Amino acid sequence: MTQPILASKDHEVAIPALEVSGLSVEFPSRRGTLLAIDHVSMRIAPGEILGVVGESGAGKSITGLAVLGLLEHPGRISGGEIHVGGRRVDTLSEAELTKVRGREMGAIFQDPLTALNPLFTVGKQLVETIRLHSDMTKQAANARALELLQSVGIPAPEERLRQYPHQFSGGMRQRVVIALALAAGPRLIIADEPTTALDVSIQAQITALLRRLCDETGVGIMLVTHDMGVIAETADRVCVMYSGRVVESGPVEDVIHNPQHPYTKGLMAAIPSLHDRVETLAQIDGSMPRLNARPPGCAFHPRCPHAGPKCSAATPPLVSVGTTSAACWLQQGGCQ
Amino acid sequence: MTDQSDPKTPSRTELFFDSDLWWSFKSHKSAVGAAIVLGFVIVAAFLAPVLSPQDPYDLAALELWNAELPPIWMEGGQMPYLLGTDVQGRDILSGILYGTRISIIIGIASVAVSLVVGIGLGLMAGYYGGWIDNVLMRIGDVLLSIPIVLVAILVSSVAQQFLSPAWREAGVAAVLVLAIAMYSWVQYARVVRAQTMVERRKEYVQASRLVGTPARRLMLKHILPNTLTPIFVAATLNFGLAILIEATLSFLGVGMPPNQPSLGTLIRVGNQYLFSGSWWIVLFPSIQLCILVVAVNMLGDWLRDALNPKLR
Amino acid sequence: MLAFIIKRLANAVFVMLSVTFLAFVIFTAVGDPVDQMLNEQATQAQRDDLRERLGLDDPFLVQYGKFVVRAAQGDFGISFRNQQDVLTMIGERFPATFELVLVATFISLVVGVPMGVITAIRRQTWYAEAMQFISIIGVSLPSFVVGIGLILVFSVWLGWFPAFGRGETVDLGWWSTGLLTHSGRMSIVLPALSLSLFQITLVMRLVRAEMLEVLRSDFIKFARARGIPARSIHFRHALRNCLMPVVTMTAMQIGGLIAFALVTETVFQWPGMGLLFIQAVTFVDVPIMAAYLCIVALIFVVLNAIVDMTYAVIDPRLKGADA
Amino acid sequence: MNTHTPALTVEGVSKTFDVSAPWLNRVLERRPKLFVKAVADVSFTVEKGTCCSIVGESGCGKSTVARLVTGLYRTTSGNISFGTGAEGRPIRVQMIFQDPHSSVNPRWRVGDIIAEPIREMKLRDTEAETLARVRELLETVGLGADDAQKYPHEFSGGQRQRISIARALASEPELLVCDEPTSALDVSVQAQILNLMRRLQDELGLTYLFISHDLSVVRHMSDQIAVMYLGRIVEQAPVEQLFTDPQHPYSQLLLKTIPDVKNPKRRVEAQAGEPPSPLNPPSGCAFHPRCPIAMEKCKAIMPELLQADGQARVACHAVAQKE
Amino acid sequence: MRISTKMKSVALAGLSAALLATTAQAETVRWGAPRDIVSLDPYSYGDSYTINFLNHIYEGLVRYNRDLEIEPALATEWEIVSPTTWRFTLRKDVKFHDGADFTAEDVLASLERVSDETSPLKGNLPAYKSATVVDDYTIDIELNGAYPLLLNDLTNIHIFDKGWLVANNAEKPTDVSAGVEGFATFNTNGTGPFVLESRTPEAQTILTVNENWWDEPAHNLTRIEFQPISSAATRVAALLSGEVDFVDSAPVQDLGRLEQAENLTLLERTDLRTVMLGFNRRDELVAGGENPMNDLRVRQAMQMAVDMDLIQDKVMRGKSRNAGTLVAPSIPGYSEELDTPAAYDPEKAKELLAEAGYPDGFEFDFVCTNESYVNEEQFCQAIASMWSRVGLTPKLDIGPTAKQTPKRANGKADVYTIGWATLPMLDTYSILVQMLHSKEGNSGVFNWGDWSYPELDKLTQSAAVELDRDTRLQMETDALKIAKDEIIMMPLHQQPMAWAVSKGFSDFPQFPDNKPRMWYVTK
Repeated sequence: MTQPILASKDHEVAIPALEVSGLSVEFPSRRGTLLAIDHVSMRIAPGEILGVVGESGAGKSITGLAVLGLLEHPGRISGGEIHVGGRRVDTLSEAELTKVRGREMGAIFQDPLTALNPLFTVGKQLVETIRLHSDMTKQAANARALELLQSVGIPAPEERLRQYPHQFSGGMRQRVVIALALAAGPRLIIADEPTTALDVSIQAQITALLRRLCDETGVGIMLVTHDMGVIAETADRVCVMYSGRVVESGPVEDVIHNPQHPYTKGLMAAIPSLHDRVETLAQIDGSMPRLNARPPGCAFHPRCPHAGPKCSAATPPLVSVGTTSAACWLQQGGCQ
Repeated sequence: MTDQSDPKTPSRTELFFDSDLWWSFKSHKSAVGAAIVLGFVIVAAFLAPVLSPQDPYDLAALELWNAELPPIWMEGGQMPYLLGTDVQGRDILSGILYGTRISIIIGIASVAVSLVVGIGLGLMAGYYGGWIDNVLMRIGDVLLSIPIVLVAILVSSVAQQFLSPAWREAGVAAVLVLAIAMYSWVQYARVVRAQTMVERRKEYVQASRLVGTPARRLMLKHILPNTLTPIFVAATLNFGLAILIEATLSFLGVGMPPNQPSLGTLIRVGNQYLFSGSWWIVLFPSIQLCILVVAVNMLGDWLRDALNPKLR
Repeated sequence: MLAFIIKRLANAVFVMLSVTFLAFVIFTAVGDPVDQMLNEQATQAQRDDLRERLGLDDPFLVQYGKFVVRAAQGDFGISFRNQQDVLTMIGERFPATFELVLVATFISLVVGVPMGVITAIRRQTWYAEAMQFISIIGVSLPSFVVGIGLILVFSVWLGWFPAFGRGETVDLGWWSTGLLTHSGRMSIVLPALSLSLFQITLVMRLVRAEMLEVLRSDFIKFARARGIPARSIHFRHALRNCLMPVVTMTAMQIGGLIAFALVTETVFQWPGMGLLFIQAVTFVDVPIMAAYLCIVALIFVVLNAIVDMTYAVIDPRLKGADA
Repeated sequence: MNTHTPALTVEGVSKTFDVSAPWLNRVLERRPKLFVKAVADVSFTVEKGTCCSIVGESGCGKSTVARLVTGLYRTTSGNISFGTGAEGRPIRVQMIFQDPHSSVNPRWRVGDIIAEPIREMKLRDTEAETLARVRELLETVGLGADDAQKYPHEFSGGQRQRISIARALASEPELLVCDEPTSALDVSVQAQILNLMRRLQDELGLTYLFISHDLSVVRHMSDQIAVMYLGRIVEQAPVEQLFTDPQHPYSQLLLKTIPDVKNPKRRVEAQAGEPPSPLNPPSGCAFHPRCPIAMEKCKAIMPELLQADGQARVACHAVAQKE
Repeated sequence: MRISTKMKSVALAGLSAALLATTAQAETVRWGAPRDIVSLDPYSYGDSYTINFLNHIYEGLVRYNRDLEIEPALATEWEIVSPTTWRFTLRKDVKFHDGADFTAEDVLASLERVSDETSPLKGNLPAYKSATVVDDYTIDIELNGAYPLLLNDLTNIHIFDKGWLVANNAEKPTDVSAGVEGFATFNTNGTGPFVLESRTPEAQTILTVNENWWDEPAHNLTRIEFQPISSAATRVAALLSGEVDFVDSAPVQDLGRLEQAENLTLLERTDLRTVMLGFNRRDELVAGGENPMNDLRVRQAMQMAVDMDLIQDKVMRGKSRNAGTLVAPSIPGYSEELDTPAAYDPEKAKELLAEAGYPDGFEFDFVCTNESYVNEEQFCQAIASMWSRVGLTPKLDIGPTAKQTPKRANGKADVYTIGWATLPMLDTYSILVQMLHSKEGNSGVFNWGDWSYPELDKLTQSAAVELDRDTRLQMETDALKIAKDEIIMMPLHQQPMAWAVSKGFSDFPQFPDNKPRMWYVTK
């Protein structure tokens, strides 16, 4: 457990693990092209956990998939740039992307039950991945697989290597998935709702593991989740998404304690507190618009208590407000 | 909460023309083509008495001296026999139209019979489980372990034995329908059963149970409509299969009799003239059969993909 | 495992009993063999006598009981028409049908699986669409039309392949094979092709559907995210996961193919069981019909059981489930 | 809240599911029948107009309790009784389900979904009255009267949950069993639904049995809380007491590990171990393998639910010793 | 797994057609047959196709020559000792295929075997009572009564070797009901011109020449490869592609095509078989109601309504011979005088129907089989169509023989097809006693319509015992006249038979009984 996971990788502090700028993703459909992601920018430093939070349909998972180059047909990147470890990846061909995936960036998905091939042993899947990205011998790869399992906290790893995924419990399976994502020592991990399918007590184990791995190996993690609590617990910085756009981003403490955007504010207030009890929760009326019915201007304005004419006329840019950035006219000269 | 809700409620037809299904259909060239061809074939078949120059079932209308006339564009071809005549002097075009009608009727009827039986039994098996399920599924096993061609050969040859002459003409078709249905209901029953077992556990069914909805209504009004999508696809594809089976049986000589020819019978009879130069007797019914089944299968195929939630 | 086997056996016995009963009910109703067995000059007394000796005057259940007891011992009696032991007759023809079905299955897998994979992973290309279209035609063409067409083109016009029969055969013990001689191999081409056409499209469609399903699954997405190359994803991860249903269907279909072969055998005069059956139907040779039906059902039941057991052995999820 | 008349009394209720292998396997492999005690000896009371919550991780039996109370499952032993409601008849129970996608029939119009209980239970005499009632209910839950004509797929998850609530209210229940009613919803929508439920409770004097795994939601909604672990209630207390002074080590674990939004980057010390399988529960106290303060006694003897500090009842040897 | 060296040859189908022509031995005939023989035991099954094929292996005491006249075979001469006793002198120096000598004991064993209680062929030798061996080469056959047609019957009674029968426990015919296979079903030991080499049922049966045959071979064949191809289209395809060089039942509609084929010769003539229609003569029709067909005028009308010339032209392609009487010209008892086909006169037919009280016709069941006679399905439909035109309503019921025969035999058919060739007897007496005679005792087995004409019965019974050939034939002719006048049966035609032979044969005689006899074939 004390060994570092990465053999030795000089991660230049200057080069971010991930840099996304102006990313747009569109889905052509019969009723016109849907803009699922609209000019999203974000940046993850090595060893940093960026929480990407938002309600369902906010486009947070699509952002993750776009970075991985795994958008499902007919989705496509229509603008912006993605750099992983300083290398631009959005323009790569599928063959080149294949070489980057796994080696430069790994992924963790929501449901550990379905993320593993049921017909291969865990060891086989690990060795396959390890050998794919290095020229290790079979024995060396095996040793490395063992080491990986150990490092993600799986007891009796020798035995576990020979077992099939269905023989693992949910939490253990998610650990295997994490080990697989780390197999080639990537700079970046996209973790898409890694704890949603798990029980509360297991969830804490997994987030702690992610935090530790991040600290130990210097990997940058993009933690995509709908659960503000997980973000608060785990992430360094947070990016709040609404209807395909980033509405607010900043250090996690600042965003939580001092949200700037009305949506973030509403969201924070809507979460029932563990510490005290109110008669009615603050609520944001309505629901997130569907992609085909996104209102003009600020997508949040129909639900916003402060909305003014400007809000429906133009989309506010993301600008710095103190330690955080927010995309709201309120901070940029008012809504009128 | 009623944000962006349209005060006007669209009617069912509007809903249909606005639906993804319709949209997917319109954008699917082969599906549209198949539907047009199929529509044309079906309309022509059912207008057979109006369209065809001759009633091929009316023995008195057959003129033996017009036997084996070639199609109209060949030397010796005669009006009104556009596609020529067979050895009885039967107009091939009329034979095809009437034959298609028989094939389609048998196809539809056998699908309908097997649907009713299959859905009914599948619902019961899936909903009640236990011994009812066991018995029904074992019966299905038995039927499925005798291949369909055999089932049909056996049923139709036995039944024809017992049919009194008065009933024979309608009876042969009915027997074919039963023979085909006897096999294919199992398939529907299995699908419905599996789907019922899933739906039965769903929360909307439990909610309905909580207000005391009786089992029969639960099955028919809640569960059944939600099992119909896969059934619908299977039924379309089985319709094509039923036509093929009927043709195969008729080809083997245990299907429709030669004086009431279906497409298969026409092909069987025509096959005897393959080398004699009268190729049109076998060729045109074969083409019609293929067109019909290809069109049905193309529609079914498109439907399967269009209704598959996983493929979108 | 033992319980599993016993259950399968019990099920098989039930199916077989039902099939024999069905066979018997049907066959006793099909027609009177006596008229076929005697010639024009036989007298009425001779006819009655033969009927009595054949036991055709016994009550129905007595006839059925006798039949089941003997069938259980592998004795289906001797053919009314050929006066040979029915099981021997079917045994002699079994290799022909089996080889035909085997070759047809082989063709359908060799052609169908790659076509299914291609149409699944290259969904939008013109050749995938073309294959889809061909496959629809494949399931739509009646096999008798295909057979007649193949004979016309390849035997009569081109003269490449024989129009009928099995060619020279070689005896390997009781099994006679046509696959070891040139003429045997030439002879099997057309019938196997005509029999496999439907099967090819079935396999192709199944592989395509399963591939599409598997390719959408999380573990494929995850495998791609791990940087596994497309080839390995398609053929190592995805294909392997959809082979099980393919194998199952192929095995199940063998029963159906054996029965369906009777159309092909009729067209190509292939000396298999189906031809025997069709001729038996014409001549109301009840023992042969009954035996054929039972044997086809038996093959089906056995294949079913083998598939189930293979499942339990292959799939790690099921292997562990029983423990 | 102060009336102290029970709306629901659950006494020593157990529910066992038979998950035995089939008969033949058991006989051959000499395995005993296998039962899962999904709910074991659970007792609690819900007073009229209050909200009682059951929390626990997946598989702890909380949903089973909900279904036992509504009558969807039959109890294996124990007794469930209801107080008297309006007009002296027993209290009516209705249920709200977790998944807004599967809890309404996608092929029915919203109006028909909501009218179903009215029609089935003949609560209104004429169709016009029924429709009027449906409109009223739609407005009660914050939807438009026009929405009756629409189909469920036209609504978002939160709106569907409103439909589900309207349907539950249609049968004029006094007790609503809510099985994770918001866990499939987004936070902002969850707040809407929770507020609606609170409002309805006040307006209609409803009693809630609230099932959830989310402690913050539970804290917001409940008066009383029961914590379940592996089919048993391990601690039962008024909400304030439980959150300020949890007694049972499991309650403590839950409260410690739940992410706290108001307290970011709190580095939680993750506790190892996972909930055991209900098929194979640990001996004695089911929590002992994960319990930091487990004693020898815990492995052998199942602790009883005893009165502890304040109004809490706790099933723990350590707590009992402390008393 | 050792590969047995024995090669079972089926068709030489594997080689391409071109290759075949050069590699096939000149002395081989590859015979594409419409159906397989049922057994290698001639006494197993009343099937004349099988019996004829086995005639290549087994022989009778007498045989038909090229002109279908009876000539000595295993018997060299015979005399009628008394009306019920015939004495046969047997040929010496005849050997069975296994080398055993042929003697009178063999004849006795064979006669006993074919006349056994359980023998399906008992009916082929109806007059046989017993036989006595006089010496090794003389045998007396005792009959039940005077019987002029014994020699005709004996042409088809094949002679087995007694020693071989005894050694293989096959003295009795195979009894199907006993459930035991007979040795003779799979093995042969005859005296005939060909020896069995191998047989795979439904695939091929191979015969090779018998080098030790007692007779001077008129053929030069060394090998017969007999291959059943039941599908007519496939059979023609095989012929056209050169995979077989003889087909004994070429479909009439394909004759035009076959004629054009350069490598083929067509042999055509009409069969001995006369195809005819029978009428239900019971009081009621099958569907119920009074039976109009008991009225002669109705039967006349039905005959007049059918245009046999048109059928001959279109359905039979001009290859059939329309019949006016119930037997073919070469059958003893035939009279040219009677052989005048009825004239086609639909108007008269309508009048007759009206006269009989059926101006609007009536509905009746018309039962046909689909494979018994040449183009039966087609001519039945044509006849039904013609009847419809005079106002009748025939309900056509076409099906396989196995299904139709019970209907016909049990009076469940109002009108039915039947063909009669008087085989193997080749005498009018056959049809008189089997079909036209009233149903009583052993007579009238095929009197499916259940009619009775006492005068005809009397003539038949007298002919049975009349030893003077001319008197007997006159009696038979008289009986046929009654049948014609009363339209007991309605004769249609003698059906065509067509053989297609590849050009390689220099002599390939065709026989009116449609039986290929390869021992007359030279290549």
